[in-house]
Amino acid sequence: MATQNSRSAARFMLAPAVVLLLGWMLVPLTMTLWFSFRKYLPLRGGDMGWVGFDNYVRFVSSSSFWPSIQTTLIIVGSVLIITVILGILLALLLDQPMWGQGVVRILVIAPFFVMPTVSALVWKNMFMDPVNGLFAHLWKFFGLTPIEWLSQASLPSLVMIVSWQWLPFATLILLTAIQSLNSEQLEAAEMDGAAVVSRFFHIILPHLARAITIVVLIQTIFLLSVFAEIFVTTGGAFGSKTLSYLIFQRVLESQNIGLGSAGGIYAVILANIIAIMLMRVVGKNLDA
Amino acid sequence: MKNTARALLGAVVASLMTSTAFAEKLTIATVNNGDMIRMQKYTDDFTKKTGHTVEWVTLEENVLRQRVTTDITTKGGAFDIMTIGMYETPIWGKNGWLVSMNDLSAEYNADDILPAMKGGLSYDGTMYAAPFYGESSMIMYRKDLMEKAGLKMPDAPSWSFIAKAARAMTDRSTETNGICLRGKAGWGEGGAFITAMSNSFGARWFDEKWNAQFDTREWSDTLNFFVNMMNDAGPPGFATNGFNENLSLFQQGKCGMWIDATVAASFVTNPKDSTVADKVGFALAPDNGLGKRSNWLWAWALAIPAGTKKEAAAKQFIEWATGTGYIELVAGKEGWANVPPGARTSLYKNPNYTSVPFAKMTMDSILSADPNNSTVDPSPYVGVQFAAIPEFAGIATEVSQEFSAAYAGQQTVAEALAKAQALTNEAMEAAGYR
Amino acid sequence: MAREITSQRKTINTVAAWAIGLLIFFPILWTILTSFKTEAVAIADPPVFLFFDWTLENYSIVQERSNYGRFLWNSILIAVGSTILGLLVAVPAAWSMAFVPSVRTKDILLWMLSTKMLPAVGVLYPIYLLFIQLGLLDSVLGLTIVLMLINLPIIVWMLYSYFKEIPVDILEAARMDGATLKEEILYVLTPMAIPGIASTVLLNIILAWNEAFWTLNLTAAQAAPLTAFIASYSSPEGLFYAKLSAASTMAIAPILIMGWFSQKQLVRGLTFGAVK
Amino acid sequence: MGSITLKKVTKSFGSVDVIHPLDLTIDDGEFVVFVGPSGCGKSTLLRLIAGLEDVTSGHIEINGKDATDIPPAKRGLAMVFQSYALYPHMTVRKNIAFPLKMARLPKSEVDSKVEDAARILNLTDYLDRRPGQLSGGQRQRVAIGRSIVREPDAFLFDEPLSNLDAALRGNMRLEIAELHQSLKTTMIYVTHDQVEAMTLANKIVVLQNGVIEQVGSPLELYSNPANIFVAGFIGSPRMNLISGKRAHEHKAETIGIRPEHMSIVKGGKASKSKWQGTVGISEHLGSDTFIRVETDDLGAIVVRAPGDVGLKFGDKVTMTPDLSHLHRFDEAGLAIK
Repeated sequence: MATQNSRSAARFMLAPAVVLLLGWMLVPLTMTLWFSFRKYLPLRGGDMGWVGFDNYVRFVSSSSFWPSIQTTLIIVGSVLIITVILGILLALLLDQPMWGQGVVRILVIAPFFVMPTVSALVWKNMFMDPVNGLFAHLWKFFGLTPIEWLSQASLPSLVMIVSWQWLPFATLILLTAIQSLNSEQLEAAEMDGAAVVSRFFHIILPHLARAITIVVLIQTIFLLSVFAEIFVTTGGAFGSKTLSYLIFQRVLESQNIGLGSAGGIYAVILANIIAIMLMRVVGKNLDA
Repeated sequence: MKNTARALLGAVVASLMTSTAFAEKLTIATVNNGDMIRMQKYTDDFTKKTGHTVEWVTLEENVLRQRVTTDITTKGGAFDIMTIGMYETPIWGKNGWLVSMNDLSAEYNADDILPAMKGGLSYDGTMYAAPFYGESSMIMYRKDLMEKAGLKMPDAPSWSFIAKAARAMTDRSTETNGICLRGKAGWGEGGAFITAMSNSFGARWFDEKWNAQFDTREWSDTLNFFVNMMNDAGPPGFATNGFNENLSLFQQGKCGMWIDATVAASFVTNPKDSTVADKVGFALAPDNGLGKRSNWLWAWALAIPAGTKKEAAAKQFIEWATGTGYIELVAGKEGWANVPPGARTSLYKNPNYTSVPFAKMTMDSILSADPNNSTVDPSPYVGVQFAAIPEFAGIATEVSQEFSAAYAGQQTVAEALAKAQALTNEAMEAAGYR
Repeated sequence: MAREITSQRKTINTVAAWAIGLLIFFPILWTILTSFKTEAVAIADPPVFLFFDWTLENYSIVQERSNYGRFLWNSILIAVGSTILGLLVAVPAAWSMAFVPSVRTKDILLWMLSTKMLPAVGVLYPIYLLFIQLGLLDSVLGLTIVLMLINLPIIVWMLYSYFKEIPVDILEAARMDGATLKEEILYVLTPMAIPGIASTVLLNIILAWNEAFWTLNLTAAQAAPLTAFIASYSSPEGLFYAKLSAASTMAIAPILIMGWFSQKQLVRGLTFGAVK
Repeated sequence: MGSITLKKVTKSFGSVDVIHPLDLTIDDGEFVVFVGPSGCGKSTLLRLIAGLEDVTSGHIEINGKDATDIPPAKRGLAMVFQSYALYPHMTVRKNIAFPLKMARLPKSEVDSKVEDAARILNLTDYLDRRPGQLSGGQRQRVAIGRSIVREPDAFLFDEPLSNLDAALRGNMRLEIAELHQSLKTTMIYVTHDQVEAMTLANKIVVLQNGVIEQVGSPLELYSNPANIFVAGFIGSPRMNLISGKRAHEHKAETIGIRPEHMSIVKGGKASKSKWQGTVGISEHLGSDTFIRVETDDLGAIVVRAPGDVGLKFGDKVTMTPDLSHLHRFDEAGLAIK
């Protein structure tokens, strides 16, 4: 609903963003695509010619490939589940009347401000260290053998660190959504005799659908590229190698640009599959 | 006449060159270890002497390696001087990416550099990086705990003695671990240790035809010995311990023995940071009677990327930082125990230094490591705790990750070795060696 | 009677919320506390909470080792710069999508978001090579541009969802009143979207501040921000918890303080159109 | 200054035709009301005139000049929106001054014009408040003020009173009428409420499904509706429309008679000109009573009777239509003259 004039203005004003992002996506992507078909070993003389799909075959047939996909999905999936469930519970709690609500909210959102590198360092050294970490002290206090978090439970540890970072985000969005819920609706349900639990499942949860969608979408985008947390804590050992970490190893540690680029293309494909799935599943919620 | 004119012209050109070389700003990428950070404190001395200023980019080892490798392979030119090690130098030198260090000034006295260091930092007879400090590895042990256990550390112990002593010194009730060793994944961390250790067990990475050797008896002996000893006498979580973690444990008095870099000696004997400073003894890294000890050889060295416009100034810096003057500067301000070790022969002839408790053992360790002949059976590669081929870092990191998973009990030693064998051969095929 | 029940419930709520809040905040609190301890106290067993001799020694050591001010300044420049640049591009784009939607608007929006899913490490080499060509390596400008591009999809989306809440009538009124497109956006739309823009700005600053891959890999000395600062402490000689904590506190304090002061704006606007 | 002419104007959104080819002339100083049920295209027509939408084909002339491709701001028109569309972040003063500021008038001139407008609209005391602090009627006045200061060639009103309560709506209707009296500027007013249309307009344009059904003065439309639609739409309560045998008696497909054009008595006999039925629900308005009479052959008929008519629910009654006010329509629904 607009005039030709404003439509062309709109196209003109959308153009910078689209062109910039297109460039940001296409230029490196084209170069990555090019590299992925070449034997490109910078340390042994650079570009050593066309190799067809060799890099692609080699990347997938590597024993690390499927485990890395699995690890990626486990980390993304678990963090999503944890942050959404805890986020809803926390949002419900914070929505209740209490003293010092503002301060509590500050405490809860604080982890979101912390650099991933810093939070990984702090968790790894000061909490999860099996000798000097706080958890070790706590375990010993109860007479238990301290857990060697990052080696014996590397994935749960990573999930814990990443969930800690993203819980505030989920909580905030869900809290805003809960606060927007019409209280008359809840009162009507109460009059209709709905108990607390059924009020939650029949009224609050459907109302939160859209907010949950957004949380899932945005977090997935960021979680797929989780890197610093792994780099700092386990360095990819103990089964904590995600796809992006595997690419990092191929490109930077092995200095095999061709192989790594092929991995990059796989990652793009994976990201798009997940994106399309997300759009299918949750896209409807975004219509408005 | 003609000659004087030419000489005059030459002088003018020379003075022009020195004046353009004057007051450069050098960007130096360096690792965040104690010696390098100490050097940053004394940068003013360099600026005072030459007029050049210095910008430091201090990064953790893994980040640094990643950062400088990206820059050198793309010829990015972000750094005028890079801190690199014995692994990178010959590979990069071979590719012509580094400026030769053969033409340093006479007063710098390049011949004073320890031959082992110079050898490791050269390719085809040309030195491509000047060692800031050099190191080998050795045993650091607690004399008091050793005595309590009723044992006496020989100067050159065997692995069986170490294992016996480690178990004897372990007291879980006081959180005293008999031995602390690196188990952390990463080729420069646990990978370096286990490779050096495997040398003394007669193992090697590759045979002469670049076939991986993890399916051999020697490797399985190495790993089983390590895992058994560490389970009995190592600290909890040793599979994630690297140099820093072990240093910290040792300084807190939680380790009976620690086999690691010789530079650590000055940290564990420094009463400011260490609770056990006056109780530390030193010995050569252990052997297994096969003629090879399990100590490595490493140097952090300064190199100049080819194509830099500030070569002259960069060389001035390298001469300042790796010359004898700097050693004296640090000795004067912070004492001889804190000077960068392992780079110069003259240091080990200096009576001031030889009185430092770990000086002799450091020197002996460095001299006992031979990068060109590190394994019992012949091998096609150069390097003690690494193989100086470009693919090694990537492969060894993944191999060490498999090992660390075995240390953590997530898989058996046999499984780890089988995976290591497969992935090494895979990568060597990809790189075209086999 | 009813009042009593409420106040009792309120007490329970308060206790529960504070307990959980403190639990979530604890790692940060612990880091800040540890930064004021000596190394020996930092690793003491059992841990010491409040009753120790507070010291600023760690901060002075960290400052002596690296010029904190410069890293901080670069972080501020990059975070603020990329946000301003992002707004300049995103406000017109979001205006178009919100007020002159076409059948492709939603696809464009989702496509923009999908560019964020590209693995950064996969394109490091191409970008590095480009930066060398363009002379942008180790420059604040280069990083500002990269971070702007990385966060642009998020900015566009956030602004789009706020703009959609604004009645078109008002913009049309402005148009009738003789405002040009620029004036319409500048004098009418932007002021009305202030809460949304404020929270977009805040979120973007946080994201840019904490971005650790590009900021580390595309800088050397000149443009290095606090992520590079912390990278030189990420594994120093030995595990010096107190110094590590001091460096960590210095790296996160500015953004934490900013976040706390502006949390109302941030919270008010952080909906991504989730509330409908 | 303020004549507007539409020539063969059409508007389609995609495949949906919202406005069919349409011609209309609005003279300077007229108060024209577009009226019709929701979805008839009246608001779209207004937006086409405003320039907020493009015409699909045809031309719009303002003051004799082709304005089809001129952007809204340059057409010399002012618009008052249904939602008032006040700028919430500006004070009343700034809201009213905004168009002048956009026209880059000197500040002194802006100030005096704003003061004048505020005085006319009784807004002087509220100049420094924000729209959020005003009542509905005050907001409406601000919206009008904002359009007055521009001294436009014509005002466009898009259902401006529909967000107000009934009492206020009456007042504002008067104010708008007075405004037109004093300014004598062309006004185009869109509403779905035929009462507003009747009370305000010089000229009413009745629209249905994008087609003009009839144009004329209120009384013209009331007394001579051109077709069944206009007949049914204008007037309250609605005209009684009767088809079938009773209509054929008057040589028409459909006949129509307004409630006030019938007399009603208790009892009586049926004949060709007298209709019989039973009293159903009555609406007592005081002055008048509207009686709904259920008949066997005509359906329900509404009759206007005096307020004190003594009829009760269930009474048998006889109605006599005033045949001089009988409207006759043919098969196409057009009035038979």
